[in-house]
Amino acid sequence: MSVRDMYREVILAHAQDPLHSGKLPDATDCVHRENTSCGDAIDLCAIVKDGVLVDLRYESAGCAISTASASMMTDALIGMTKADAAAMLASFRAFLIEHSELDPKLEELDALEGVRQFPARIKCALLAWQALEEILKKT
Amino acid sequence: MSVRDMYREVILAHAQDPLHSGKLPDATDCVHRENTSCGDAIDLCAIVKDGVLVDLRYESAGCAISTASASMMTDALIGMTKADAAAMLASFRAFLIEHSELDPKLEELDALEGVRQFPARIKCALLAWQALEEILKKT
Amino acid sequence: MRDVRRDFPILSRTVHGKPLVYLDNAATSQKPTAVIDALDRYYRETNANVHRGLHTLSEAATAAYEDARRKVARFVHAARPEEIVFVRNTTEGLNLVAHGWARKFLKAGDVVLLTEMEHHSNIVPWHILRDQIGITLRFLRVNDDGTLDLSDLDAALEGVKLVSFMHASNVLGTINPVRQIADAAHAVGAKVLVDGAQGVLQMPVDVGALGCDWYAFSGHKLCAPTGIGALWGRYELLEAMDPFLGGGDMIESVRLEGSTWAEPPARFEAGTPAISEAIGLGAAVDYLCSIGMAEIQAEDATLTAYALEKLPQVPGLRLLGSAPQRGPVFAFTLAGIHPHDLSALLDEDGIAIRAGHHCAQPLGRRFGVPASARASLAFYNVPEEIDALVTALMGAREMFANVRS
Amino acid sequence: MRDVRRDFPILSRTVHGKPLVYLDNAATSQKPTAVIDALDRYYRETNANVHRGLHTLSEAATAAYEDARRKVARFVHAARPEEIVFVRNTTEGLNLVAHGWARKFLKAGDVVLLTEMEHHSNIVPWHILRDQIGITLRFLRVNDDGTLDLSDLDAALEGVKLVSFMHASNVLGTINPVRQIADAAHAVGAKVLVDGAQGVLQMPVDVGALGCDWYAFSGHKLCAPTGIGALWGRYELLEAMDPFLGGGDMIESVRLEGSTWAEPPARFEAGTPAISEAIGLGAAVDYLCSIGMAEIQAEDATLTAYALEKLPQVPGLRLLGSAPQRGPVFAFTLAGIHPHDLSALLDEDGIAIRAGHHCAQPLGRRFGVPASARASLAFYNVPEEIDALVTALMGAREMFANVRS
Ligand SMILES: Cc1ncc(COP(=O)(O)O)c(C=O)c1O
Ligand SMILES: Cc1ncc(COP(=O)(O)O)c(C=O)c1O
Repeated sequence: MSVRDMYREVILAHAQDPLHSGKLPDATDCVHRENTSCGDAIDLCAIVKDGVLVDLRYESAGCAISTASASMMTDALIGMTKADAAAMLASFRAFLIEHSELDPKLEELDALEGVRQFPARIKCALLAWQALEEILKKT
Repeated sequence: MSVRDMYREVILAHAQDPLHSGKLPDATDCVHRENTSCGDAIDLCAIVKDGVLVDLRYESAGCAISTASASMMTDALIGMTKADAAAMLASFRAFLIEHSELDPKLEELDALEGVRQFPARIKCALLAWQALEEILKKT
Repeated sequence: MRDVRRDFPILSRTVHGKPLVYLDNAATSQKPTAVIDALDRYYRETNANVHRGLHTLSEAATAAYEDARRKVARFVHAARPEEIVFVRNTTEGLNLVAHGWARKFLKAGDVVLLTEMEHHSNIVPWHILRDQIGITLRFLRVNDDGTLDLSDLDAALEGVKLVSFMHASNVLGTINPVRQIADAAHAVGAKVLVDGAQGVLQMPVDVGALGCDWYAFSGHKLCAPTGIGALWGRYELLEAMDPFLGGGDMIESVRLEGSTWAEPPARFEAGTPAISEAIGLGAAVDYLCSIGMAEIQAEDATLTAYALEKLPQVPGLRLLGSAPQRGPVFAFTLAGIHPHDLSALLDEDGIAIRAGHHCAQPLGRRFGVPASARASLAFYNVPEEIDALVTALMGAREMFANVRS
Repeated sequence: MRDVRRDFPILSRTVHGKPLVYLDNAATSQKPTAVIDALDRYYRETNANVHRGLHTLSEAATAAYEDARRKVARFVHAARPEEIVFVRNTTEGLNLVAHGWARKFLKAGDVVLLTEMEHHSNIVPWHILRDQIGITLRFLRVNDDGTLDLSDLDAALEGVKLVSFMHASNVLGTINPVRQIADAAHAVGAKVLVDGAQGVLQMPVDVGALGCDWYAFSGHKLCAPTGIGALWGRYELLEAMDPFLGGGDMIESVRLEGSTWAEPPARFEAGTPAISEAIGLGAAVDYLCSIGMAEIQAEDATLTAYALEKLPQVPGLRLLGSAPQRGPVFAFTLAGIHPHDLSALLDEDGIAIRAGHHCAQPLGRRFGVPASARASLAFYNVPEEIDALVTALMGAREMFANVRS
């Protein structure tokens, strides 16, 4: 598999027009996460109410993989309970690292399958999710 | 030339029974000198009167080359003026490093000629002389 | 210049079936056969510990190690071999001055002047020292063209005890006017430390003519092995410095009660040194001298001119830095494609470039680009490789553009 | 054990027309073809800078570098690869603990317990730290047989915050009871740093079973290249430590105003690391594992027993140290011949031994021998080489005796 195949159309599309990006003025939680090795960074903010991720937004600087992952992640998780989001996180991690099946609710993220062949890029795909993990730990 | 040839009989003899070794209770000057790389050390003491090296003695811990050099050096220099001793130092250095002729007054030290083939040992032959140099600088 | 490419075995390899186009020389240089063989020979024939042995191997290893020091000294025109301290890399060289000199001679409130274009290795040691002893850090600004803003150098130098800055930028390509800054610094009694990591392969270096007090560089960026570098320092300054690491070889004598230090450079080389690496560095400077640093500089100029002609032809490409005095280092952004993606895509074509902050985050902030792509050339690159880069950039652009809207 | 001599190219060379008898292994070990070839291959095929590249070479170099870390971690039975910090040598490893941990956590009056048998590299860093922050140093005495005097260990441990001592002596051969000392130290809340320079090639090392907190060693004494070593540390301790050198790769982020640190081990690996050397160290531990450290230990025991039988047969020979637990390291004096002369004479016979203070001046003073000769063996030595040594010692004796009176 070539690097070119990693960049599926849907990834490039998300990367160029990321969903749910921007500031979240009423955020209850915000975290900053960086990949020290490449400098990719994300500020992920959430409005959490009664254990539900009512809204998620982020500002990020990163490659197509990390931006697309953030875009698809927020799109899939907004409205979920924290518990469900935690399950999604576990599913996505296992998908990338152990090559297991992705939870159907994360359907679109299947486009990141190609990333698994490029160990250096797995951390790009995970960046937004690591930020999410910290949000989930809070409160 | 082999290392064995460096160890002329006269050197071994001086090394085993060094002349003028021991303490010098009435010393006017004493200096300590060490070869950090090998740990050879000498304490050289002198009685200097009216610019003359009335007596020289040393306590040393070192190899045959450094001990023989100290023995022959003191034997040759006791009684000389500081100025003459400085000339001898220059002559001995040039002998070892530039392979020039040794001053006839240092005759016996000619036995150290073989040391010139072994750069690592030149500093052994010079140790006592470096101590002398410091004595000459003093007062 | 004679054909040097065949001196570098790696240059004939392929990547993804394409000939390797290695444009990541600012990160590390490739190694000529002469250097690789020097290592091989050392381990097959003379490997031994140095300085403390009276047997043939140890004497041979010591002679080769000290001979390498002489070669490096000549290479940068040091006054004497004892002015060369072997270190692991530029980073260690800079830290050594921070620990051995600045920690000893600077006090709270003393100003260290750096620049906004510095590599992290010339910023972080000063942050650490500041947090420990309270020095003040000041930074020379960078102009839009990537040159240093020296318009008010005198004001910037007020109260300054040390100026530390790079010879050549690993991002902008800028070659800084070392002599001018050094003279101004010395006029106010400040010392001058130069980060030569990028300078040393780009031009003949004469530390005396540069007028600095210390000059640090890495072997791995100079066709030499990893794990070795050198700090040149004026001998009187090295003599005044405290040791950094304690251990064997840097002492004069050790008692349970205390130790006394050896003279420089031994004082700063604690423990078994990187022997084969120093010998490899000696072989590298021999190799470079056999070509001629002036020839290398001329070759760099040719490549630089060609790249500056070709790269701007790529639509959406923005070069960082346009200093008139510059080396063959080109950082850029390409509209719509993140540098990491670009680097990954170019790799498919066998082209190695770097992407990221290039260990110069403050500079990236100055230009509003947290990450950029960087193509950096060395004298063994050829214009056809710049063509290949341009073609690949066009291809990447097309691929990403196809999705757009 | 299978015939390993042909794995080491240098062992087939001659010195002064005689086959090389290399008995200076405690100074540095020789390198097997597997290690030499690993360096060669690295420079011919994958050389690139690590961690920051997204191109094939850089990814391959990074993978190989991190793979070496995993191999070294397994070799000493670390809990995880991140517990291995690559350093230049044992000396840097010990200094790293002094700088990164002791400077941060110790204060004036806190006691660091060392021993009288330590190598300078485990004395001088503590002298330096004492002179800077006022810690107190205390030394465990050495018995006449070369073992540590542990008769009053509890008293010695009073007020102690850190115990730092060698696994195996580079002079006496003594193997110290690490576990016993570590347990006693931990009982009073002290941390335990072990200088593993000599231990690591002599026996299987399991840092968990040893019960220490840090373990430092040099690659060059472990059949690996110069310029590389490792400090193992319990991860929580590494995490608590301050960085040592500042620069690239050890940071999380850098602003002009300040920097934040990366997690260990990156935090302690500033700048471009000794990449090929780490890979060479990985190849060395692979090689050693292919033989088996238990087999190596058994071979050492055989050689040791043989040497202990033969050496005392030389009239006038005085062995330093007769500990029951010992490695194949034999320091001795020969009546009437200074060790330097002995070493120079033996070299004529192709025999490489070391002479001097072996970077352990306080120990030399303890035994009243400012200099001694030292023959140190490794698993690739053979009994015939001990015979050659004995014959040569006899010859030297005769030569010097002929002059006497
Ligand atoms: C016991 C011991 N500790 C420390 C060292 C220092 O090792 P290095 O010089 O590789 O730092 C040595 C070897 O010289 C040694 O034998
Ligand atoms: C300008 C500059 N300074 C310092 C360094 C640090 O060099 P090293 O990583 O070899 O210590 C580099 C290279 O990374 C550099 O380009």
